[in-house]
This record gives sequence, C-alpha cells and structure tokens, in this order.
Amino acid sequence: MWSLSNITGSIDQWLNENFSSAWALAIEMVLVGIAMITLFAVLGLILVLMERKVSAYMQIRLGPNRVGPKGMFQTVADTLKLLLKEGLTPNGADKLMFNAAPFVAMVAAMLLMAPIAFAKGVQIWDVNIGVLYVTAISSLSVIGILMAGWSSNNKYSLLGAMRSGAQIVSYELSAGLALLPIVVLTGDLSVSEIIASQSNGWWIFKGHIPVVISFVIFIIAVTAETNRAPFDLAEAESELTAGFHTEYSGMKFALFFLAEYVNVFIVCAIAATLFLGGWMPLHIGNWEGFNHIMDFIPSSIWFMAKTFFLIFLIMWFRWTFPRLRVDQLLNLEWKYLLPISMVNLLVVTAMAILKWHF
Amino acid sequence: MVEEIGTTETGDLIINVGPQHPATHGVLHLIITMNGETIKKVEPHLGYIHRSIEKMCESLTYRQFIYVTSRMDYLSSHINNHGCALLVEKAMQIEVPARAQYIRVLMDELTRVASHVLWWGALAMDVGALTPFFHAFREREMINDIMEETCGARLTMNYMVPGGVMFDIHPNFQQRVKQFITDFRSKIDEYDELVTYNTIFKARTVGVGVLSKEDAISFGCSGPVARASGVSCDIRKLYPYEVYSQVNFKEPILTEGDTYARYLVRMYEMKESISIIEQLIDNIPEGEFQAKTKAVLKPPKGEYYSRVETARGDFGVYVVSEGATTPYRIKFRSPGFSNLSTLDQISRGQKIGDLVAIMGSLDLVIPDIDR
Amino acid sequence: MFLKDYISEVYGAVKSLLTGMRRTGYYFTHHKEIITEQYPDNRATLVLPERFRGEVVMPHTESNEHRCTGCTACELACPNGTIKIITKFDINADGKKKKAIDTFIYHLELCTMCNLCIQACPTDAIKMAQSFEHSVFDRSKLTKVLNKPGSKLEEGVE
Amino acid sequence: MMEPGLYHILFLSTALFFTGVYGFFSRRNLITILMSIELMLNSVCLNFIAFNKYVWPGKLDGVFMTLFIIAIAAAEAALAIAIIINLYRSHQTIDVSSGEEMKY
Amino acid sequence: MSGSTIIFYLLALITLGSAMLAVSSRQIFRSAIFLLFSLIGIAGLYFWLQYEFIAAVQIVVYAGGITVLIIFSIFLTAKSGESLPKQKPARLIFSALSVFCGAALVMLQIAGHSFPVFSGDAILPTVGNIGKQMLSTEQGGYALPFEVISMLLLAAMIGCIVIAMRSKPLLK
Amino acid sequence: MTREELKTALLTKFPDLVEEEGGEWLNLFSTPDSWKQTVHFLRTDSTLLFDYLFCLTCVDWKTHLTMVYHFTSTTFRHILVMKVKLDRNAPVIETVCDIWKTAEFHEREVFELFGVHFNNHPDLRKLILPDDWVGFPLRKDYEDAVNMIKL
Amino acid sequence: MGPASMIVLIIAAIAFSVIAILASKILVKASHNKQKGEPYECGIPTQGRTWIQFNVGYYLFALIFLIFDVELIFLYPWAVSVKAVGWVAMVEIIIFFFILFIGLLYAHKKGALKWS
Amino acid sequence: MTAGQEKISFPGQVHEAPGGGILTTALDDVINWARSNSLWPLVFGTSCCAIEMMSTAAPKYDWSRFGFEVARATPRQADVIIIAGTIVNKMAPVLKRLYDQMPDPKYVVAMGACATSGGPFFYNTYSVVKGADHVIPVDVYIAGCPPRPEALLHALLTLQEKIRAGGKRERINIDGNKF
Ligand code: SF4
Ligand code: SF4
Ligand code: SF4
Repeated sequence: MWSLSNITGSIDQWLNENFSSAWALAIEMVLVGIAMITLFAVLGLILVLMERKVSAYMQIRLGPNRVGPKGMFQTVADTLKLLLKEGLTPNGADKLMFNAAPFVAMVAAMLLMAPIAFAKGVQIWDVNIGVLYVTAISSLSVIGILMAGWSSNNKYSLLGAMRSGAQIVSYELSAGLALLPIVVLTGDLSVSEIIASQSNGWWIFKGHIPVVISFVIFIIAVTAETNRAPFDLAEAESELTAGFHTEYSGMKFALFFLAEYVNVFIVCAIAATLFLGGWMPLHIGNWEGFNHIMDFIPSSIWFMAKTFFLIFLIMWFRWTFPRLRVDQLLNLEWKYLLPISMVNLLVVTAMAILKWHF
Repeated sequence: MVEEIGTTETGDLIINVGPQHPATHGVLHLIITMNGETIKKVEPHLGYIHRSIEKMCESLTYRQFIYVTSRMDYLSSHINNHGCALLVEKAMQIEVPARAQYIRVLMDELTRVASHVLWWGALAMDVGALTPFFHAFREREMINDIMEETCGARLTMNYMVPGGVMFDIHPNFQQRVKQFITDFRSKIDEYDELVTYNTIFKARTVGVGVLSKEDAISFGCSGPVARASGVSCDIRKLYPYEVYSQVNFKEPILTEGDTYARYLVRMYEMKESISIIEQLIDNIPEGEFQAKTKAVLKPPKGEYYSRVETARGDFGVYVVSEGATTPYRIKFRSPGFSNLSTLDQISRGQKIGDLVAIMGSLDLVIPDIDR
Repeated sequence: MFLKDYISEVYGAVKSLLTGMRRTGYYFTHHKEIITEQYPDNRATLVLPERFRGEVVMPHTESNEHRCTGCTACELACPNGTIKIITKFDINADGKKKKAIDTFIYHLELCTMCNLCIQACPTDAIKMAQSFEHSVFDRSKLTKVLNKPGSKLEEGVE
Repeated sequence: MMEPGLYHILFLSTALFFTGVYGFFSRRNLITILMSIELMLNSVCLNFIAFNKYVWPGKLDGVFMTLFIIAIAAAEAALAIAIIINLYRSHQTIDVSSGEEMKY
Repeated sequence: MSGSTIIFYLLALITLGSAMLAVSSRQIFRSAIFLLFSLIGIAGLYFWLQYEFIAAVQIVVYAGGITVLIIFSIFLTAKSGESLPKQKPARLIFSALSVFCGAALVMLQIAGHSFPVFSGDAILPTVGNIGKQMLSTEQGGYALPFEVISMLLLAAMIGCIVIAMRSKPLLK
Repeated sequence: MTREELKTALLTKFPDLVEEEGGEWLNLFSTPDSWKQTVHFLRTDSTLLFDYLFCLTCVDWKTHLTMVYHFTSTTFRHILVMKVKLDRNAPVIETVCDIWKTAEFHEREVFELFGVHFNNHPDLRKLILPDDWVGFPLRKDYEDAVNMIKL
Repeated sequence: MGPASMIVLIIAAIAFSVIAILASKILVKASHNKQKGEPYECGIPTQGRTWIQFNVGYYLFALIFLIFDVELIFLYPWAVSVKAVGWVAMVEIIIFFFILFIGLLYAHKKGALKWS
Repeated sequence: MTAGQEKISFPGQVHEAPGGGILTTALDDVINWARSNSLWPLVFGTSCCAIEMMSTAAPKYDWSRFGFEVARATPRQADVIIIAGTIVNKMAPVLKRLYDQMPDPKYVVAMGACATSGGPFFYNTYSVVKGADHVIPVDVYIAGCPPRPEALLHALLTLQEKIRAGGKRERINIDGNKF
C-alpha cells in the first residue's frame, strides 16, 4: 500500500545503508528543511487559492478561473508578483524591528511544524510534551505581530497590534483548556500517543458531549488565535485599513500572509489530531469490511482530508459572520469560553476516572 | 468608573479616517480623537468631492441641469431627477400625463429598493461580513437590467424630463418587474437569515449610536435616520406628489434610534416599496408619456421649491428664477448633509468599531453631501 | 434564574449563527446559483438593450450620406460642450448657398450619455450606439469626428 | 573546548544574574527594572534545573522549585505592573528618582 | 566538538547577548523585545537540557504572558518612541564595576567548589512524573504547595484588580 | 396654521416683518437686528413650534445678499420662509445653530461659499473648500481664470 | 529526529525568508519620491506622533490572563497523571478551580472583565 | 530601435521589466505574466463610478476571474489605482500622495469621463480637476459616464495587454473581440 510513511522510511533506510549515521542524519536534516520549505510554499499557494475559491462560491461568483487551468496558477502569479514588488520600509519606522518582525512570524509558524504527524510514522519530532509544545510556540506569534505593529510607526498598525495582542493571549487560555480534556483522557501529551489512543475510535466519538463541546471551543479559540474573521480585528479592513501590516509591502507582507495561512493549517492539523484521530482511518465499531476498506486509504490522505475539512470550516466562518467588536471579543472569552471550558474539563475528568468513555 | 481603567491624562490618539478608506463609502474625511479604542470626538471634513454643482447649474438650462443631479445622489438618481423635473413643472405649470406619473413613481421605488439593497450589503461589509455585499448586488443587478432596458443606462439614467419621461417604458418592463418582485420577496428572507437575526450583528448594532428624537429634529434629519428615531418625515406621505396619494403604504417609525433601528427601518421600507410597485405595475394607464412642452423653458420670475423623498430622505430643490433660461440661483437641500452632522454627537463614547457601523447605518453618499 | 438565561443565551446565539452558515453553505453547494457572465468570452453573444447609450454616432448611408444639416441644435442642447460643429457654406445644385457641416467634432471623453442631443436633433442625424469598449492609452484618441470624410447631406433632409 | 556541563551553565547563569543586577542598578525606569528582576529570576531557575540535572537527578525538587519560581514571578510581575501603572496615573512618570519622594 | 556543544554555546550567546542588549538598549520597546529573546534563549537551554516541560512553561509564561504584559505597560506608561534619558556615566561605571566584581567573585567560588557526583537511578523529568509527584499527598509530594499556589494566584489576581481599578489614583 | 393665520400671527407680534408676495409659502423679510428674537419666538411659541429647519441658504442679488431659511413644524406641519437682507460688503447675521443644530453645518457652508459671517457660531471654519481658498465661489461676481472654463 | 529538528526548522524558516526578500531586492527597480516613506494614513499627512504614550484599554485582561496562564501550566502535569492518581487528583483540582473561580467571579463583580 | 525610444513614444507610464534589455527575454515574459495576472486594485472610489466598480467586483461581472478581487485598502500592497470618479482640487494631493506611496511597479486606470477629462464638470466648475492625468500618470482611459462594468473589465484587460507587452508597443494587440 502506498503511503508517505513508506517513502520516508525507505529514504531513511537507504541513507543509513549508504552513509555513516552522522552523514545520514545531516542529509536527513537538509532534506527535512527543504521539504518543510516546499510544504510552506505549497500550503500558502493552495490555501490562498482555496480561500478565494470558497469565498467566490459562497458569494455566487466563479472566482479565479483565468490564470492557468481553472485559475490554478492565480496564486502563483500573485506570489511572483509580490516577489517582484518593491518592499519598502517607512522612514519613520524602527528599521531593525520592522524587518525582523516577518522573520519572527515565520520562525514561529515553522517551529509549529515539528510535532505534527503527517502520516503514520511521519513526524519530524515526536516531542514528549507535544500538545504543550504547540501551545507554547503558538504564543510566540503574538510577538511578531506586536513588533510589526509597533515598529511601523503607523497608528493603524499600532491599534491592530494592540488588539491582536490582547486577543491572542486571551484565547490561548481557552485553547489550552479545550485540549486538556483529551490529555486527561489519554494520559499523555505526546502527539503519537494521543493518536494511538484513538485507534479504536476518534475522541470526538468516544468522548460523548463534553469532548464535542471542547472541540467547538477549541475551533473558536484557534480561529481567534490565528486572527481569522470573525475575530480578525488585527487587520479589520473597514476599521484599521490593514491592521498591523498596513505598512508592509512586497515580500515582507507576503511572509506575514504566508505565516497566517500556515498557522491556520497547523491549528487545524492539531485539532484533527486531537479530536479526529490524526491519520487514523475512520473505524466503525466492528464492521470488519468497512474498516478494511478504510485502511486501504493511505494515512496521509486521511490526515490531509481531516485537516482541510477543518480549514474549510474556518473559512466558512470567515465568509459568513460579521466581525466582533474588540470588547465583545474579550467578553466572549472571559464570560463564556473560559468558564464553560473549565467546567467541561471537570466533567471530562470525572468521566475519565469513572471510565465512562469507551 | 470603568473609564478609569488605563485612562491616563495624555492617552489621546488623533487618527485620520478617509478620504480614502473602505469604511467611508467615498471620500469623507473624519479626524477622530480617540482614547485607546474609545472615541472622544469625530470631526468631519468635507469637500473632497465638492464638484460645485450649484455654480454649474446656474449656467445650464432648465432641461440640462436635471442630468447633473443624478451625479449627486447617484444611488437614487431617478428620484433626484424627479425632484428637479417636478420643480420645472411647478414653475411652468406643466401638467404631467398620468402614464408618466405612474412610470416615474415606479422608477423611484425601484431606485429606492436598489439603493437600500446596496446599503444593506455595504453595512454588512462594514461590520465585517463580506458575503452579503455580493448577494446584495445580485438583486441590484436585476434592477439595473430593468432600468437599462427602459432608460438606457444603469446608474445615471437621465430619464426624467420636464413634462414626463424621456422614453416610454420598454415592452418587457412590466413582466420583468413582476418577475423581480417575486424573486426579491424570497431574497429578503435570506437577508434576514444572513444578517438581521445574526447575534454578532445584533451585538454590533443594538444600542449603538443612539439618536434621540429631539436631536433628530434639531439636526434636521430626514429619511430612515429620522424615522428610526420616531420622527415622521416621509415626504411621500406629508406632501404627496405624483400618484403617491393614491397608493397605500406605511411609513415605518421606530423609536429606539440606534443603529439596529435604522437598519430595520430600511429593511421595512424595501418591503413597502415592493408593495407600492405591486399596486402600480399592473394599472399603468395608457396615454402620453411626455407632455408637450416648449423647446425653451423660461419659468416666470419667482422662487420655487420642490421636495421629494429619496432613499436617504428629504431632497429639496430651491430655485430662484429671473425668468431666464437658466436658474439664477439653485440650491440642493441634500438629506445626507444634515444626517452627517449628527455623526459627532452619536458616536462619542463609542468604540472605533462602532463608528464604522454607525456610518454605515447613516447611509451617506458623499457627492450628495458635498455637491 | 441566572444559569438558565446563560444557557438559553448561548443556545440562541449558536442557533442564529448556524442559520447563517446554512445559507452560505447552500450557495457553496449549489453552483447553479452562480450568475456570473464571463465577459470577454461572451462578447460574441453579449446583447445590450437597444436603448443602451454607449456613444453618439452619426449613421451614414452606403452612399456616404448623413442627415445632419448643421443646425447646431445638439451643440446647444449638450450640457457640457461635448459637441463642436464647424459649419461651412456649400453651393448646392441650384446655386443657392446652403449651410452644411464641415466637421462634427465629438469629445467622447466628455460625453455623459445623457441623450439630450439625440432628443434635440430635428433630423435624427445622430443616434446612440451600443459600443462601450472605449479603453485607450491616449485620451486624445477619444476625440472623434463623426461625419465621414467626403460625406454629404442626404437628399430631402431639411 | 570541553563538553558543556554543570560548570558552564553555572557560569552562564551567573553572568545572566549579574547582567540583571547591572540593569537593576543602571536603570531608573521602573519597567526596565522589572525586566532586570525577571532576568535574575531566570538565572536562578536555570541554576535549579542545572543542579537538578547534574547533581540530584534522583529527585524532581529542582523542577518544582523552578515551576513555583516561575509562578511567583508571574504573579509578582502582574502585581508590579499594576502598581507601576497606578503610579504612572498618579505621578505621570515612572522614574524611580522622581518616585522616591512618594512614601507609602 | 559535537553538535550539541555548538548548540549550547549558540544558545548561551543568544541568551547573554540579548540580555545585555536588553539592559543597555535605550529604546524601551527594543529592550523588552531583547529580554524576550533572552528568555527564549533560556527556554532553548532547557530544551537542550531535555527539560522540555520546563522549557515550554518558560515560553508560555514569559514569552506569552509577561512580555506581552510588559509591552502593554510600556505603551501605557512611556512614550515608546523616544529613548530613555541617558544615565550619568558615573553611575554606569559604578554599577558596571560592582557587577563585574560580584560576577568574578561568584564565578571563582563556583570554579573552586566541586559538586558531589550523583550515583543512583535518575527520574526522568517527564510530565507524567512531575504530575504524579505534584499530586501525591504523601511524603515528598507537592500537593500542598500546588494548592497554595492557587491561593497565591487568587491573591495576586485580587491584588491586581484592586490596585488597577482603584478609581482615583493613590496619593494625589 | 394656514398661510393667512401665520401671517397675522407673526405680523402682529413683529410689526417690522415685511411680507413678500408670491411664492409657495409665506415669505417674510426680517432684519438682522430683530432676527434673533424673531427666530427664537418661532421656535418656542406654542402655536408655531417651528422646530425643523429644512433649508438654509443664501442668494446673491448683486446689490445685496439674502439669507433664506425654510422652517417647518413637526407638530403643525406649517411651513414658513424667513429672509434677511444683508449688506453685501459686510454680511453679518446672528447664528441660529443654538436653536437648530443642523444650522451649524449649513452656516459653515454659507460662510465659505458666500462669505456671510455668523456671530456666535461655535466654530466658523471652512467646511468644504480647501483651507487656503480665497473668494466666495457662489457669489455672482466670482471669477476663477484658472479652474473655470466658461462654455 | 530529536530536538535538533528545531534548529533545522529555524534555519529553514530564516533561509526561506532571506532568500525571498533578497530575490525581490535584486529583481525590483524602485522609484523614489519623498512622500513614499511617510506613514500611510488614508492619504492625509498624519497628525501628531504615533509613538505617543498610548492607552491600552484592555491591559487589565492581560493581567488576569497572566494569572490564568500560570494556572494552565499547572494543569498540564495534573491532566497527564490524573487518570493514574484518581480521585485525589479530582479533589485537588476541584479545590484549585474553586479558588480560581472565586477570583474570576470577583473580577467579574468588580467589572474588570467588561468595558463601559 | 531601442526600448528607450519606444518608451518615449509610448503613452502613459510602463515599468520596464527588470533586466529587460532591448530584447524581451523569457524572464521578462514570466515577470510580465505574473504582474499582469495579479493586479491588486487600491480601494479608491470617489463617486458614481465607484458604484460601477463595485458592480464589476460583484457576482455578475466577477473580476475575481482575473484575480483582480484582492482589493487592498492600503497602497503599500496595491498595484493599480482605479480612479473611479471625479477628482476635485482638494482631492488631488491625496491622490498624488497615495500614488507616491505605492511601491513599484504601479499602474493607473482612469475610469469614466470625470477621471478622463472632468466629464460633466468640465465647464463652469471651479473645483474639478480636468482629467486625473494632470495629477498622476494614467495608463488606461475609459470613456463613459459611468462606463458599464464590461467596459471596466475591458480596460483592465487592456492594461494587462500593456503590461505583457512590457512597454513594447509593437507587441500590443488589442481589439474588443479578441482575448
Ligand atoms: S449625450 Fe449628452 S453629453 Fe453626450 S453629446 Fe449628447 S448631449 Fe452631450
Ligand atoms: S446632428 Fe442634428 S441637431 Fe446636431 S447639427 Fe446635425 S442636424 Fe442639427
Ligand atoms: S464619469 Fe460620470 S459616473 Fe463617473 S464619476 Fe464622473 S459623473 Fe459620475
């Protein structure tokens, strides 16, 4: 059966046969680096195109369909264009910070790639604190935004940065609290363990209502954490013309854009891993035949399918809802999400101790 | 006391919004003094689209100046033209044929619906929902097509002429309008699903930018803005022109005076306009569509004033005639101008996000304000 | 009771949001609702209403005759001086001097398609065309001379 | 250069600590002083972890110490900033030299 | 010298360097950012020591929380644009000297002191172990401190609110 | 009130008002001096209650300027047109924006387009024209060789 | 592959960005004019300075957030071992939450969690 | 003939493709392809024409088919200004400033009679700029008041042609029916 894991495995094997282990490791690192960069670029292209197509269909339009077959290359053209666009730095800006900010955003986004299991056994680093790791690193992205907003020396940027600062830190809480139930149920933080624990059924099915609630809360929280509508106050078009990246142009802007979309991908991947069983195929009770068919679909496909479904969900939000006001945003977090998820956590704990989940 | 949180003596930020800004629907320029996110003062600066139309009209004949007015409030261009045509007719004592009157009113109401539909989309976009904007244009395009078929232009159709309308209606007109009505009825419910009942939208609009009845009167507000504050000011009811006295329609009056009330009033007006159209579309009388008029119009010396109800409110044309072929002095009383002047009052103490919603609900058309 | 309100509030909110999502989801799945007309491709089939006002033209018969007598009524009617008519006197058959147009200058970049000139013209010499693709790199290209070179006044038009 | 071990880390943390001290002395702005304090706390945490790893891997006390230090540091930072802002509101400045005359 | 050595020195460099920048930069916003980098460097060291949990905690609390808070308070209390006033060189030199002496002293101490070498089986600082010990109520367990911490946090929160929301500023 | 009643009511109260014949509604000329208490009476008197100022403008008769105010009442729905003749060289009149808030913007507009000066106006600045603008464009004798292309 | 991967990823990210930005620097010929560098504010010259002392209405949220953040980090080890430890852990966490909940309610009562 | 001469004889302003020598290389073609296919307009509508611009963005004439829909509110990220509406003397400096603040390459489309020549407000007005090209260099003009959405699309396609041509007039090939 074709699968991503086999490929990587064979590469690893081949390397270890033909080179000394150190060299093999080095080459692997290089390969991983290149792979990640390509993944970044490709993800950026695909997600932006997807976003534009989805929005178009929801708005009874056609969306890009001229550049390349069915408009496939629209985003390619855009990326090239941005590459060919002058990236200017405002005079008043704090040059160092202004230019460093996109890097911070990128690095944060890239580091989040480490613990994600793209397929059976395809994982860069199965860090033993997997979930916590993600929470930690994703809290770094706010720094990039704050740097950008402050250093642009532009009032819109400053306001946008302030807003997203408060927003991201607030929603970290409920994001963290919402994934704790899974940790409680699994008794382990590492991604591989969590996936393994779902071999006989995804948590969202096994965990009854409480897990569903925490799933919803998690989705809401990550939508806010990635500054997506309806929580896109950081770049609220109609209020602060473009928010914290008002002054960014050309490639630097593109990097922010890319980081944003990759973040979306990652949080969706995490959600898929925690609640939808990562690359685990869908198994239903004891329909042997059905489960076998499911097993034939490569695990990477499963993972991608789940992730992209969640991404689509988030896009769906964006193209349906109005934007919240900044104080309402914080109220939502502190009055609703946080208490609910706390109570929810207790319920799940009781459930876990009583072994009520199957 | 919550105001004290983080309030410092010098925490004010002065920020320009507009002239080029997605929220200002054109080229309004607001200088906003903010404390954190809270607005302390809004100072409108106009004139970025001041096209000196009043001066220009002093050198245009009574036939010519009508077309310029469709560039003022371009969203209700028909109604503007209508007002001017009414004025010329009043001055020249021209009797407008019944058919022309029916056609005019139909066109007015279609324009009103088109304008409100666009406003609906724009408001939704201001509060951050992008899809309704595009859905709104679907209906607007239907109306545009009807207009284009009859008037020959999509936006600035110079259709009203002194003494009637420029052409007779297109043969398909009635049938297409009926088609449109049936479609639109179903679409309005979608609007409600998408925006009206949406909690986020309600949270953004209810209780935001409250305009008291006294202020509404004192600020000379008109149209939906005044009606949302409980002022009855529909020219079509108070001083009926053309056939408005014969159709029956309600004037929606709410008393909350907040953004959501303004929203509801307009939604209601759309339904009313549709019913007006329904009442008229089937019994357009036969006959002339244009009264016989002299080639050169010379209204007798005197002053004339005509008012019509545009999509934004009370649009008045004040003309001083010296008996020449061109007006001696012409003044357009534009509803937006008065409605805008309330902005500072009603947006103090709100968040900057609210300002956007408030401006959207005032439904400003800047060229109409600057003239 | 507090908790009850709290829950019902949350419930109502979620419900209203779901209604909205159902609507957009409907459009996402029903592509037949899409109303886009693909302009450059449908150029061949694109029919504009015959009343659409794209630009002012002066129809000429195949024998290169137009109906414009040079009465300048349109020039007077035009609110913004779009039309400039240069008249000349030519000798017609029975030796009488007669006013006729020399050049009929039409500034497309100024024209506002208000149709007043058409209405004013006593002889229907000019009419509105449906063409709308007037994009140029050089705005001087938009100033046109409507009467074809060497064209004459049609017989029997006064 | 030998394999880094306990001593390296201790040296590093010492350096860090005294960098903090330097900031503490040389700065007059309350916020920067707060930052210096954070630096010192961190160096201490680093020490705890180092000892725990190299000297007493049999226990986790170092880890817990660090955890609690971090927790207390956070609480302390929050309170400090609340106070700083309040000071600013009353005095329009957060400069220590000018803040000296205020007696609590 | 192996990769891990390089990484260690790299991290040490980042940590110390940005720490020094943080205490010396006169752009207060910049020094906040540098502080952040130095904290992240320390987190990196924890990773290097394979105390991942502590590292993550470090990032969450410091990078995610304290730095953001500090930046907010900078916006609230300082004209973040202009740089801080220059200090008297005398004070700088004095503090530099004292710091140098202190550092030298301590380092000598450390260099001189020899630490006992541990013998026996190590407990891995995995989250599981930490958790177990944290929750265990018997000897050596940290259940009580764990609860005490929550009290501390409560106190801190109430304190914050009381101070920050005091409607009229203290001593006017 | 009908036009006649209005006329009698006002002329008895303010004898110095002069009626102008013709026009759709009652036209009354006032004088800059008695202007303020006249309008105050219009707004406050319980039988008039002209609380809605729906048009405020100015006309330049080459000899003098005339301010034109259109009042109506949201309770009685009667309409009144007040006019004030102003000296063209030094046009000055009391502001009414303390009575009708809408007047604030309208008066600013008239101020910059006609050069009428309104006493006690909160901030009488240019509203529409650029701040460095000279001249009063809507006056009849306004000439602008640069921008205005006469047809 | 272990922690080294973090280094790899960081390097990858930075390399990616640097390459992209350098490429655009090389490829683009930029024009210059004196308004270009000024801050954008809807096409109007900006008034007053941006880096003024600026009041963040919601810093109080950040304060409270910090407290809860700390609480969160203590929850992780708890969550991992709660199943193993059992009811004791349950009890402890209930106390823990209870105390924090008091804080949250207090904040709510004092109006720290709402604006105007 | 050299590119220089060509540019002089070429109306409006076209950004020479970087490295573009006398001959247009394959690289230039790629560059121009990218640039012409991702024109992000600046949100800039002053009056009536803006409504028609919105209609062009709207479902019926959906300009996102060509990738124009990414309308940016800040000039830093925009490629083309569509001057939709009248430019008055007070607005002119703003327009200039916005144009100046756009990073290169940047293009301008003058939409409608007003932006092209002052249109209805050419005579007897004291405050209207008689054509936006008095303020900033314009690449493509559209007549009409307002131009219908197809006309705007046509203008944008014309602009694309122009960019693809990379400033080489003889490579431009525009007629309404061929695309
Ligand atoms: S259509 Fe109107 S503007 Fe155009 S030429 Fe005729 S009269 Fe003049
Ligand atoms: S076109 Fe008609 S109106 Fe104009 S000059 Fe010719 S004949 Fe006269
Ligand atoms: S060209 Fe016509 S439609 Fe366009 S802005 Fe000018 S007047 Fe309005």
